[in-house]
Amino acid sequence: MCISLFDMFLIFLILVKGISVNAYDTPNDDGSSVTVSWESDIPYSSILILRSEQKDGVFEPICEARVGRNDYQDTLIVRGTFYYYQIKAMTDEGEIISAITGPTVASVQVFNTGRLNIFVAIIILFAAILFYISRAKREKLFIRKIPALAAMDEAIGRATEMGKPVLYVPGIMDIDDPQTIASMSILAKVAEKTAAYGTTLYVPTARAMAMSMAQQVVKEAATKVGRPDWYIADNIRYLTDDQFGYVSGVDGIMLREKPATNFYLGVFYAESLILAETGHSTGAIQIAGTAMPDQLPFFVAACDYTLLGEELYAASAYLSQEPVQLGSLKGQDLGKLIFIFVILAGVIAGIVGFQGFYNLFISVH
Amino acid sequence: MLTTIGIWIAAFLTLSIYSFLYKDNPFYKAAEHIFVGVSAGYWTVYLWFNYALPNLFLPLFRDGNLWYIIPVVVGFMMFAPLIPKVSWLVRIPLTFTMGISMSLFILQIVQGDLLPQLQATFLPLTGIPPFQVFSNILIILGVIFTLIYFYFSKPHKGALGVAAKIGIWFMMVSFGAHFGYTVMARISLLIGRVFFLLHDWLRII
Amino acid sequence: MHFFDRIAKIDRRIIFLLIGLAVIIPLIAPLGLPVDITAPVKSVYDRIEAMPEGSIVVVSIDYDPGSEAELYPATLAFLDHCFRKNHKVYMMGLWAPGITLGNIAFQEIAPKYNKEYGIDYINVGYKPGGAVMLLTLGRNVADVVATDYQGLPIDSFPLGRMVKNSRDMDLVMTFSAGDPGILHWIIYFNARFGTPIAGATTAISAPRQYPYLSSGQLLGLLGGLKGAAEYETLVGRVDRATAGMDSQSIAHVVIVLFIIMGNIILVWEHRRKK
Amino acid sequence: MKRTLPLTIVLGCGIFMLIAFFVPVRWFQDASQTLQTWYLGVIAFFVFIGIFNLVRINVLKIQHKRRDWQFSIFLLIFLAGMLLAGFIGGPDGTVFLYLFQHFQIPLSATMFSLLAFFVASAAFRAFRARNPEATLLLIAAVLVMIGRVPIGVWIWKGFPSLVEWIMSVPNTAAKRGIIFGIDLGLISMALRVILGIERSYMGGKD
Repeated sequence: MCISLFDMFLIFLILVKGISVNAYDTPNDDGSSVTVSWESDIPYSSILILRSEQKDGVFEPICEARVGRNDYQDTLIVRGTFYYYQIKAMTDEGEIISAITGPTVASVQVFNTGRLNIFVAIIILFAAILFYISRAKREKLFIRKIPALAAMDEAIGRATEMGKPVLYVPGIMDIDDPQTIASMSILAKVAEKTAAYGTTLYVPTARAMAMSMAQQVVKEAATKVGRPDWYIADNIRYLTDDQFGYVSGVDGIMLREKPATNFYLGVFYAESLILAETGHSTGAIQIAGTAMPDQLPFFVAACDYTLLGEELYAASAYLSQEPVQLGSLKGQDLGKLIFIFVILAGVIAGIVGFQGFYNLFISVH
Repeated sequence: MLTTIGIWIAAFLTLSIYSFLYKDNPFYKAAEHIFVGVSAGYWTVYLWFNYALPNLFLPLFRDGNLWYIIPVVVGFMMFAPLIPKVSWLVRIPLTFTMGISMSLFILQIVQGDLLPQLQATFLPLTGIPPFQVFSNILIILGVIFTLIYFYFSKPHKGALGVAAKIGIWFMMVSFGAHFGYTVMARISLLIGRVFFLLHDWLRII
Repeated sequence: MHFFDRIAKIDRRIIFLLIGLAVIIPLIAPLGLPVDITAPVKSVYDRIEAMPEGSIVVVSIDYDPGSEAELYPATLAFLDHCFRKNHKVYMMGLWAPGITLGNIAFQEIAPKYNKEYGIDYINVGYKPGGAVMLLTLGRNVADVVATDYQGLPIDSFPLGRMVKNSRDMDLVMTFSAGDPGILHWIIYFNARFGTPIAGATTAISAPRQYPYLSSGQLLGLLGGLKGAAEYETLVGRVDRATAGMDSQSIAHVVIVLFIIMGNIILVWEHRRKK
Repeated sequence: MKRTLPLTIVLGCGIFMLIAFFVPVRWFQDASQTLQTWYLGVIAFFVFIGIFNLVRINVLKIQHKRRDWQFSIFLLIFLAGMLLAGFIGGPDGTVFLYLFQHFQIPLSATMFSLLAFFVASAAFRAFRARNPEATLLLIAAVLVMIGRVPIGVWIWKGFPSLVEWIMSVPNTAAKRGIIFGIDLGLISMALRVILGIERSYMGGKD
């Protein structure tokens, strides 16, 4: 075989500046691709990826990669076939061809090892929650007092004394939202109290399904305290799905009926401010709660008591005293302890220069 | 011509809504109802063309993929509550969507929120300027104290009580900052409308 | 009645009127206060500057007319910058109304730089489905994007053919007013595929993004109209965000004065009770 | 049947999606993809039912001549107009876009901008330093309000960096703590829903 001067020049270029290629089975996939990656010291204007099934066979171009990229996933392969790769770079100094790499074969992975840390984290959290749920069924777990809840009785009492109604707004999302679910179990307690005192309770909803659920909840509560006659279905009304339509409807109730106590518990968006401001202007005692971090500031500023974030869930557990809810709350607490421990460990690992701990938490590959 | 009429309509509607600030009145009510009607219509059209058609009806009727009968039927079960006898069927679409969304929730919260956010709290305390060390310590403690505030199974007394109290302070600063940003956002929206009235409609700026 | 009593019971329409004036007057008679640049905005700008020509920027219009006032000026300034640097813009939207707003923005900016639809920029339309859609998009664009917004086959456009999966996207810029939006891009798209995400959000959701800025999950952030004004300043394009900043300043001052007044009344009421 | 079938569905879908995340085998991936497509189609119906309810309630209002029933006519006319424009001309049709641009945009932008006035009045009436917590909130709010706009720089050069520090240190810390708490709450709720421990969202006793 005769080597021309030009070829020698090319080989020289490869040796001196060089472009190296590497091909490997794409990790954590179903064996449908091979990843080809390359490094080059020479600036190039384009990269052509070549492939062959034999080392000394004909290499055919399969793709032209964009500048700035240094890898390519070859998905046009047959699983189990061995492939050889080579790349050709166009540079200012002409074309350079890399050495041949291979053979590489794609295979199926059954478990995505790149997601092992996610798997472990989920298992730990699940275990903590389920463990305490099962324990709560056997023994009573302690939940601390939540200030906003202590105020609830007082607020309902005040409405009774003044002979004015109570307004309960369960948020603007449907019953498949966790916050609405939590709100409904708080509503049950509010309904029990108002029914026992014989105070009128208005529950306007923004979803039809939320309305039927609220009606059920309130009806049951009334029966439970022996006041089924107190329940009026028409006080629990679906207004409209539309955000602003709903708010002006609720505002209308506030201005007309002048409730002495307003509850806003559930999911809220921009309407939180309008509700809290209008309620404040009618002089009502306001108790709010939401796990929407963006809306908490208005409630904190304009309401008398606010359940902050997770407190909304805690409140529903506290009031219902159901083992399942209390247990999962306790499980969440264990999760928080683990987080605190992990944060401290991570900080200490940083101080002693142990990078490995940090890497355990990389969730993107 | 049409655009000019459009701008006049838009200006009229804008002013009708602002008239509410003086007091509730028929102009506001009309504008509000128009708004609800227009946006409901808008969403129906868009959901039809972008959700229901490409994901259900095109695969079923155009491509003849009979498997898609399942989700179409499940979707229509949303209307089951209208017929009291079979109203329980509404639980099927509800549980189907919840099964999918809840599991995705769990996975993505762990992958996208918990792990990276924990990692981001492993802040360096050595080899950086003193003020940076102070800020980093503040972040680490702030996260821990806020978490302690949300610790429900122990009474907030003694050291725990102090920690929870500091946690509240952190949250209050954060809420205050957030309130400031909200004021900013709302004022910006007003600026946008005033700009429209002065620039596009009256053309005085 | 004491002066403070009267102030305390002030008709709220007077407050409304003062706010209205605080916005209108500076628009008519500008003060020209200079706009300062914050770090999160600068890092978006720097990234666009640093990317090689022809990079693909995914622009996701995740807002509706309700937030147009805050996010549209930012959209204009950002597109202007992309086109000036000869990047390719691949537009989509997680909010249906965003597509129309995005097209209006294209019409305003593209002719200025002689950019051609389908080659330099494209709009693939509204992509519903939030999280689920984003996960599919990153894996295989074709599963989600079959046509552009007009229903023309995506493969008939050179730019459409270039973007096959998340690895072809050099940067995602989301203009986000809520849900689904920037949070989805961060915790689903960035977490799963590692594509850098930058964003412009309404001022309301800006504070929530800071934990992600500090963790590096979010590259940079334009918060509200102020963020847009900063970007306008950086790209040297004085437009409506910058024009609005005087009104913004004055209105804030008026509100702060209200707060101070409210607290003076609080102290006064307190003393009187004693 | 009325309870077991739904519970089986939520358990099956939930567990399958969880497993499929960790198993890259093609069959799992394809099946999870199909389920996700179906999901996208089905959730559209949630909104359709909302719009259906909207129409129903307004028709009832007109029939019974309830308070402000006249305005419901406006609502239905514009709803019908939008639907006709959209379904005849398509979502990119001229009429549809015209209605969008000259009705939807100004109305929705103005509705949200009303909040500027409410926020001012809330700031005056509700924003008071009643206790140490409220005082902290108030100070942070005032600093951000002044420090984030150009006039802040004019007053004091250091304002922007002070505000940036508040945002990236105490604000980040508290937000992160709150997010951790909410995330834990969500995970535990999601787990309970998948396992059928939490079933109150199904309503009813049967």
